[in-house]
Amino acid sequence: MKVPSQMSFDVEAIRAQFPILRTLVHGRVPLHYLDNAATAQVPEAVLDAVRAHDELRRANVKRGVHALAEAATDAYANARTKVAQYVNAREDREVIFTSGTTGAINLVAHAFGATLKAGDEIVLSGLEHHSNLVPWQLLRERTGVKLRFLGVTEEGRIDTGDLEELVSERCKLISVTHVSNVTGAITDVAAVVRAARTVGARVLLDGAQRASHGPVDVQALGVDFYALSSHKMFGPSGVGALWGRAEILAALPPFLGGGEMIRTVTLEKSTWADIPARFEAGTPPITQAVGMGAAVDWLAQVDAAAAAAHTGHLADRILHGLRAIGGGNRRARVIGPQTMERRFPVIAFAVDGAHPHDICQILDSHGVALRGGHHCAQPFHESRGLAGTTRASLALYNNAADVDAFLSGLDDALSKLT
Amino acid sequence: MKVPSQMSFDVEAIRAQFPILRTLVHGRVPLHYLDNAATAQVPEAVLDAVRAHDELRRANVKRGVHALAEAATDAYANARTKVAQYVNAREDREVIFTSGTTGAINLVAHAFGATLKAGDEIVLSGLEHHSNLVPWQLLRERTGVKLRFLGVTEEGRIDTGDLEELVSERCKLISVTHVSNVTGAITDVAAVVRAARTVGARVLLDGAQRASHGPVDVQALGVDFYALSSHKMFGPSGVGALWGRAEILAALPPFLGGGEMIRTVTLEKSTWADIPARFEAGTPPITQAVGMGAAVDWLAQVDAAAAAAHTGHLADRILHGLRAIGGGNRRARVIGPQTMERRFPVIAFAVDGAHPHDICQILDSHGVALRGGHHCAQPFHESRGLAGTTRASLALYNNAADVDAFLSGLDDALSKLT
Amino acid sequence: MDTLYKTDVLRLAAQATGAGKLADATKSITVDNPLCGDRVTFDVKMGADGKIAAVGHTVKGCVLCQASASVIGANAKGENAASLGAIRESLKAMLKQGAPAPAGAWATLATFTPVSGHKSRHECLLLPFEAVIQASSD
Amino acid sequence: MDTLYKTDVLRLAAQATGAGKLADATKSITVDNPLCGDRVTFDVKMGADGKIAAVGHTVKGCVLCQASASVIGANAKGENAASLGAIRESLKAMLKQGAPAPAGAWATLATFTPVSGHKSRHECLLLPFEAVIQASSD
Ligand SMILES: Cc1ncc(COP(=O)(O)O)c(C=O)c1O
Ligand SMILES: Cc1ncc(COP(=O)(O)O)c(C=O)c1O
Repeated sequence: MKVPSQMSFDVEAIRAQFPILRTLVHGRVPLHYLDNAATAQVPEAVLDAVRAHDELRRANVKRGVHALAEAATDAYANARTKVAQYVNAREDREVIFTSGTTGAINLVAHAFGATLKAGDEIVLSGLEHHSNLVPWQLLRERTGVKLRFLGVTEEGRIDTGDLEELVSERCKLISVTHVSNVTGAITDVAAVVRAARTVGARVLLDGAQRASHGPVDVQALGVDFYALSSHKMFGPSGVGALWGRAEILAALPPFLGGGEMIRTVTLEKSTWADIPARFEAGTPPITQAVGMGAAVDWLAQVDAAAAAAHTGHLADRILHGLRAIGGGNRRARVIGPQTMERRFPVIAFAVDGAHPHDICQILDSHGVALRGGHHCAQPFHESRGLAGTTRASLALYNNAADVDAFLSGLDDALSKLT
Repeated sequence: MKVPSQMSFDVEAIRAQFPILRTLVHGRVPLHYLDNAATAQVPEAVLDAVRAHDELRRANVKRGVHALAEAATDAYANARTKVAQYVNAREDREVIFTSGTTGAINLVAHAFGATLKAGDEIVLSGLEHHSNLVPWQLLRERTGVKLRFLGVTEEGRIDTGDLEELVSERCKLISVTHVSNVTGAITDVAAVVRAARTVGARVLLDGAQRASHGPVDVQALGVDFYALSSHKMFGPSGVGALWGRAEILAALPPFLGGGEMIRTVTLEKSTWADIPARFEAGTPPITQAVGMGAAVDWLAQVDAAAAAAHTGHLADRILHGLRAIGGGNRRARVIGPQTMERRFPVIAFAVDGAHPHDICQILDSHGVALRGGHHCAQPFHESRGLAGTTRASLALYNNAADVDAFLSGLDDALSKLT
Repeated sequence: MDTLYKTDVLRLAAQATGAGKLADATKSITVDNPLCGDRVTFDVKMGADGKIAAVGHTVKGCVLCQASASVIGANAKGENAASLGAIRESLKAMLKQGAPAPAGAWATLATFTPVSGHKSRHECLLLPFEAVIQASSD
Repeated sequence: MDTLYKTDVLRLAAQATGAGKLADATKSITVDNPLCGDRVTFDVKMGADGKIAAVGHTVKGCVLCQASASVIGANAKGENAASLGAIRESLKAMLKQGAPAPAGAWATLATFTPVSGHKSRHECLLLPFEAVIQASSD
């Protein structure tokens, strides 16, 4: 990602749309929210869409012929269209609403996993979020598939140099993160897809961290499955999506059983509905999907390039600021790429002698919201000999004041702690 | 349920709290919402709680030490406490937030199901919603358990007379609905629990239809698992809960894998968190759980007995009205108990020669929202030789005008259709 | 009051043109709509010219489904799978994009114009076409 | 500015009273907090009287965890698992219900009063107690 020196991005106009950014932390200091990789905040447009749905169109979807049911069904279908367009799906039915990224990956681990057998291989990486690791470990227990792990480069990127060695004819799936929630690194997806294609394996991308940074093009990426969470892309919690190639999804058995995912049910035997219904058992998160659709609408009207330039510029200041922290055991190490080349503004760092939770706690008293710990990426942290890191992650509504508060707060923390 | 002749229940004061009840159907006729068994509407207090959470306390829960994360974690924990109190759980950790009833039952089918082996038996009934049937059929495919089915009485109740014959030493679980979403009948849970106890089987109750009618006492019921959906009890969609006895849940393996459900993760092996976290993989439906807590608060301040008397009285009028529909092939048959004894105000009926969807469509033009079809209970409908029924289901905000509109609309429909 | 249940639609359903089984059917096809439980069977007898010589239908469904089958019963003779496919597409376009009803023999389909505003009922009209098209294909 | 990081707390952490391994430990226990990755090891040497004769601790954790271990290092001698359990309960009550800190030797725990407002950090203080209690039980 290039960072132009000039920016034409009205961050204050964006901020004005997020009510929570006007709250005071501990009733005292302005909020500097730098925990966006955990959950992003919600703009008024989404809050309004959520409330309007429940006030005007609330009903269960499908099968209902009354006016509210038709309106709710339409709204739910429109939300699917919006998400489909956001990821550039070929067809709406390629989008399945789930409880989130974790729900989406578990769906694939069960439905696609059911087509695998002992000895088949799945290639992951040492940089994965637990949500893209544990479901596969559980699948291994169920079926005896073998898991193999791409390494992580010194810089904190998935080492695609390992692909040739690890991806064999036995490999049925490569499942890796699109963007790391620790190092911010963007995975070389083209290399992954190339390796998968040579052996006919499928590719799943964990898009949880990517989806908040503007539209995704699953066709251009050339992958087979893509998982995302609404709450990380300015939408409601409680919903996310799995995109999958129609022909692949259509060939998979169902995962969860319940209402609406069937064609016919008898006590002896049931048959399954077509996609996407087959994978949406029970009443879906209707209002939340509508809210996710509103979030996607909201994101679509943002100039993604300008937003990236804006957050990239702020992230650059953080990277510089961390490097400038000075001397002795007060040195801060950025765990991830040291520049904003091919990475997103998720910045984890470690300071010898200062525990991440102490840093976060002191920064909190400055109004700065950070996250400390292993960020659900324990294997990566262990591999670096770290119990945890402190992470600052930016969204397009962050501004220079947020970076200033972070840097001066960190100075205060380190003067206390080291 | 007894229906006293005098009522002291201010339904108009209740109605005033539900904004959607003021909308006009097709911009023309007042809404008479009698599709509550599909989804109930949401009071202002819940809408406000949902919005306030996202405007003031939005953050990811657990592990975060900044002020918003602590506030969100607190709010989420409080919601768990509220739901725990609503079902009279012994401990908060017995409540697991899920995507809904379907999610809850699938959780048990996987986690408890993983402890079963070929030949073990699960007893269901012929009256179940697909959500309490298909997950067990899928489990049967995975493990070879055997499913056995309690019959349904002529009146439309689960036939507990079948228990003795069907519940053997091989039975590990009886999973039945607490209240039927077709016939409204309340299951004789005491008989089910007695039968289960004699052979050491567990009991799961599908409480989707029961939970909107006031607090539940899982301890008094003596069951082991209880499933419910927020959207049917005046709360947000996208969330529900599984209650389970702590000692049983604590002994089960996890179902979904992901963030927050682990104790330690390495690439080779993971260990699991204690309950409830073990069963809540990934970012939970935080805002929705908070909304469900608000719905439970709202329900708790309603006089449940007065509300039951009120809806019972209205349901009685519907039952009488359906019986009065007159002569020839215009006869309406109530599919379920003919009086309000031991049943809830969910009333399905069939009219020879009139298709449920035609009835619903014509009633919709009168502003009356009904549901037609098999209501995700295809086996029960098939057993009665019916492709579908028309269903009117009441909530505490329904009033006499709703019943009048239903009865006169039905008259219009039948004059057109038969 | 409800424009979907105008007397025209009710009359078409009541007429049930072509209802009944065909003893000498070339092919018989039953299709289901899992969403509402509707079930339509079409028996089709093909002529030597590759065109439909006769149809018979059995409908377990709503008035819209019955009326649609009745329109097919009245007009299917002389059509084939391809021409019926085209009619079905016209009906779809009428329902979904507000296109005009087909001209000629099938103009009766205009009776269903008010259904366009009720998406959940489109399938009720299309299901009989699905059955007759399958039954007239080889 | 942040009352959690008053000089008192920082000083306790820096003092690290009782830090280090015990060569002749009766028992050594390591406990983890999976939520933040903190890890505390307590080595305990029990006297013939069934009371703690000496402790040594190794803390990989935050300042609060270090400070708590330091308080234990300074006061554990002469206690046993039961009495330490009671101290832990007093600390819990102080954090969760605003009860006063214990009197006597353990009064230093009052330093942690400001932590009560930060639920996510309670465990940081309690973890060392968990370790020393387990290490002094038989
Ligand atoms: C008896 C019963 N069980 C289960 C369900 C499924 O609930 P949900 O769709 O909220 O998961 C429903 C509602 O549709 C129901 O009525
Ligand atoms: C890279 C990555 N994958 C998966 C997840 C899981 O997302 P969710 O918790 O929304 O299911 C996250 C977020 O926590 C993430 O950052």
